[in-house]
Amino acid sequence: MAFNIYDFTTLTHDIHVGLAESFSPVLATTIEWVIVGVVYLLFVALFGLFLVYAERKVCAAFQQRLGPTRVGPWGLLQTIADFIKLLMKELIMPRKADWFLYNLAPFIVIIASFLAIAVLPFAPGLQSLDFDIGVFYLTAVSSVGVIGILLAGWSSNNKYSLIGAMRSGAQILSYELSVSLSLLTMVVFAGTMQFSAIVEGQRDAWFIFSGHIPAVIAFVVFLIAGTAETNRGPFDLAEAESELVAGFHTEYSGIKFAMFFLAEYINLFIVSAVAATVFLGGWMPLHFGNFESFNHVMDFIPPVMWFFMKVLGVIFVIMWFKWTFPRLRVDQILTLEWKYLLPINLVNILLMALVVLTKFHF
Amino acid sequence: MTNDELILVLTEKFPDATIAKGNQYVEMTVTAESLHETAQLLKETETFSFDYLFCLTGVDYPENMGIIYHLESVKHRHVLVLKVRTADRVNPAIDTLSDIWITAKYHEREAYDLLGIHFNNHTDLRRLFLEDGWGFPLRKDYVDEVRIVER
Amino acid sequence: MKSFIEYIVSIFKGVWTLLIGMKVTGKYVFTPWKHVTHSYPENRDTLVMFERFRGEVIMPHDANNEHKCTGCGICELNCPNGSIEIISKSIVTPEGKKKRLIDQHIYHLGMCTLCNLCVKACPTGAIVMGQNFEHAVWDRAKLTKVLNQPGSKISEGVKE
Amino acid sequence: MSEIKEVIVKTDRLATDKYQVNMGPQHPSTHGVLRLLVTLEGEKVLNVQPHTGYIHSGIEKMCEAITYPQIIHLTDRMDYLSAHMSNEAVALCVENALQIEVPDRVKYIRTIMDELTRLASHQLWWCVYGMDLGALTTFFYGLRDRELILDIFEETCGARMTVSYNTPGGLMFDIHPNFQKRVKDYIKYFKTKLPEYDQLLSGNVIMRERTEGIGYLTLEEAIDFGVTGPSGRASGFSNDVRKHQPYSAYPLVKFNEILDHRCDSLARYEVRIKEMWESISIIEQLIDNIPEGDYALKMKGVLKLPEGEFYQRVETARGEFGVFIISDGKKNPYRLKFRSPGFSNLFALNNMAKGHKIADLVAIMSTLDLIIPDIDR
Repeated sequence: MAFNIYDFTTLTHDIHVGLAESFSPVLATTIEWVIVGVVYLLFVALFGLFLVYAERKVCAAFQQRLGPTRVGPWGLLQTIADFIKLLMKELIMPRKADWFLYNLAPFIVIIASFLAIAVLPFAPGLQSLDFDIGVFYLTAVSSVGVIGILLAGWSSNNKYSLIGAMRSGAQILSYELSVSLSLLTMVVFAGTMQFSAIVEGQRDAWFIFSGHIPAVIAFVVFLIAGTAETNRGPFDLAEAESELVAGFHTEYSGIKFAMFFLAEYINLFIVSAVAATVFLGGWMPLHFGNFESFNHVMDFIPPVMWFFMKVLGVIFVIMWFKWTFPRLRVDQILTLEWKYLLPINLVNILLMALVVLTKFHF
Repeated sequence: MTNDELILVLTEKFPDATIAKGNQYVEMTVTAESLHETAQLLKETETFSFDYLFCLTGVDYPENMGIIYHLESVKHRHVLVLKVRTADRVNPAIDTLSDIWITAKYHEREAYDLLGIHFNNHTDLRRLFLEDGWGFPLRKDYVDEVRIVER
Repeated sequence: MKSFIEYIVSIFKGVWTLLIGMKVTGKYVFTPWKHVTHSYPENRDTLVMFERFRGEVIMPHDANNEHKCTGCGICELNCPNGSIEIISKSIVTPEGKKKRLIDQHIYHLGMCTLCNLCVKACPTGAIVMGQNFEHAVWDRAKLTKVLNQPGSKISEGVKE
Repeated sequence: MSEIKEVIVKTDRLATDKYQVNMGPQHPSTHGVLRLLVTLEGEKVLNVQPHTGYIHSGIEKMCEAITYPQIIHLTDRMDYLSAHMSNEAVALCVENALQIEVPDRVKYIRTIMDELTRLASHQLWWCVYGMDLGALTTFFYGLRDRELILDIFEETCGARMTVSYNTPGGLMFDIHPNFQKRVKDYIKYFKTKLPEYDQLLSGNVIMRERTEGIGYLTLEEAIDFGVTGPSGRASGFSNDVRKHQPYSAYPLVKFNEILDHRCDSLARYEVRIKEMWESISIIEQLIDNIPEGDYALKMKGVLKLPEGEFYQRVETARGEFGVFIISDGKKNPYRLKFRSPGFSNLFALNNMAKGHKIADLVAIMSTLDLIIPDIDR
């Protein structure tokens, strides 16, 4: 197995064994939790910052601009400078805002994002929670974030925020359905809800290839619904800049605004990572049936690299949506979900079930 | 309809009005009392059908205020300048034409704002640009020692 | 059935128009070196304004510190904003004649709308439009300039 | 106890209420300092009441104190995107009053400049419209093309937006020697870019869904409100001053007045896109045929208009612009009135936006192409 040199299982196992030998079980588990927490926190913060930078550069390229160039080489430190600026900004709260809920909202949003990351397999062995109901868990926790958005909009005591939050509620509740159904299609195909097993099942061919037509349809639907779930691109009516100033986070400033901002990019990462894991083979390298030499070369690229290449690819496509399309109206967004995506999805599940039953797949 | 034809028809229809051939357009001066009736006829009579009011100007003349309406007929493509003078200069008042041309509603608000001409029966006569109690800047006797610097 | 076909067709048509839009933006994203923006303070050395560009009013002086302004005040009359003030002085020429000469040509850049009327009206071509556009200063008083340099005098041969 | 009962009775049906939102004066989509007092029921717009005057600068009052050549530079500051047309309106009005005929060269150059201004204005409108719909990239494509026109202006007129290129009796300068070549290059370039506008936005299914049947303004309403320019022509209101009361070189060129009878936002959008093609065609007809001659007539130092009233209409990018001068024979006007297109167009907004969603309000307002200094003056 070519993967072995890149397998993280031994590393994580050694840490676990080392800790268990040195400390009491309770302490060892606590330390493990802390380590995992810190690693995830660092990863999310850094990757979030990188995504903000990437978004600005990609958007600049779409618009024939240069993007940030001044801070650091090629403007690489721009987002860090921005983040420091946000940290130092004064926290302003509207006088008649609901103090408790107003302060709680950003935490709910960002915690929901963190919860979802836990089940994503980055590489063999690099996954903190390997549930056998992984997909189910992910769809469950990723919809918690909308509570934060609703609270933020309601508690700011601002009409724009309220409209934004209500739009967001309607939108995320509807699109949750499409995300779940398109994932369900793939669960039908994979026969499991465990993420590691889903990735393992794509060793020979990614699901988007082996599942052919229904898988491609599910992928497209997932991309659209996922974009809507992250309140991005043509579906950003929750913060619709030209209509609602900044939507649900109009009244937030400083670090609380930064939390919403970061959560948006983490959600973008989660959607892309799920798309990469379920449809594009996760950390599995690209293999073509009989091209042994090609497959061998592909094996030498580490699985983590594969995973992130796929994720960044999907992120790029989602950014492409955002920087090309006009925004939909609130009734159109619901029309798209209930009249187009949902029927397509239901038919698609049937199709996938037929494909699985007749074994008409690669 | 050419200007000359228009003058003929207008003289026939409105014997009381003063009709003259201006520099470019036919100019018709009416009294303040007959303004609303004349305007109604100008819009609704088939031969005129002046349905497009494109400019409404209030003017501060030495003795009274003048209001000048520029009318065009989309159908016949002729233009008429309708002029009227108020009786008083300090407290000018005139009938509104906003029930005939909706756009007059806003142009009249502007004239009220800048010249202080009161339009009778106007449904929504509020200031348009300036604050309440500002004064009427387009009047010739308007003084503002802070903002206007004389050279 | 017909409406169902229309429904399917509308999906594909819609997706197709979206793809066309993505093609246009995609064309630009993969050629990022063809950007159209400039990095402004960095390109200062190579930045050349058009010769008619109206940045500010200046009064050119030649090598002998001489200008062409007679102090007639036509520019002051033509200025719509009162941004030019001419302060003239009376001197007695060697021949014993009294003569009015310019003392200070004061120019308030902060009030100027760069309409070119003064330059156009100037009978001797003493003032022209300069190309400098970086007028930001910390103190508003610095926007009031005296155009004729200290110690300068009117060049010979300018008709009065 | 009784209080609780009351609450229960009240919440028996889900209580709904109207509420008011102030859009502006500081709002991303009002393009300046327009304030709209919007009454909403949920997302539905019940009433829109524009409040103007945040940028009222008293230009008409100022004009009463300055001379005619000086007035021209003030008109730049009103509708800054159609600066050249407004300049031309005053210049033409003064020329008419003095009964002088400018050389053909001046007429040709003025017409070309008019059309370039119209192109630039419609480009800016297009990109801002995209942005109001949420397609942020259009903004940069529109500005990219507009910058090149502004370069042409800068080379010939000396300024990019506030051109002040006209004077009574002619032009401020002759055209720059590069002018014709630059314009021809530009037209060639822009002909490749304009189809991209269509691909990116016009054909887009989201954009069509957002505009079709939205913001309906009937022909009668358009005439009654005096909605002119592309916004009025999209309701079938034939109001192109260039056709009906031609000025400058417009009698000499062939062009179509773009009319559309669909009356909705999409019609207003497409009228403007088609007008860009017409502008290109007008420029192409004129650019090679600029006659030789003087660029300005020799005028007196102090211009005094004869006593009387003079009106001049021109077609700016937003609609019919009028200058009404009442002269008492002095060097400055007794009363000067600007009939600005945006002023009349703005107040039709309530009729168009009523009953639509709040997102449509923004889109409808954007199709009117409002410039706030033009409204407030």
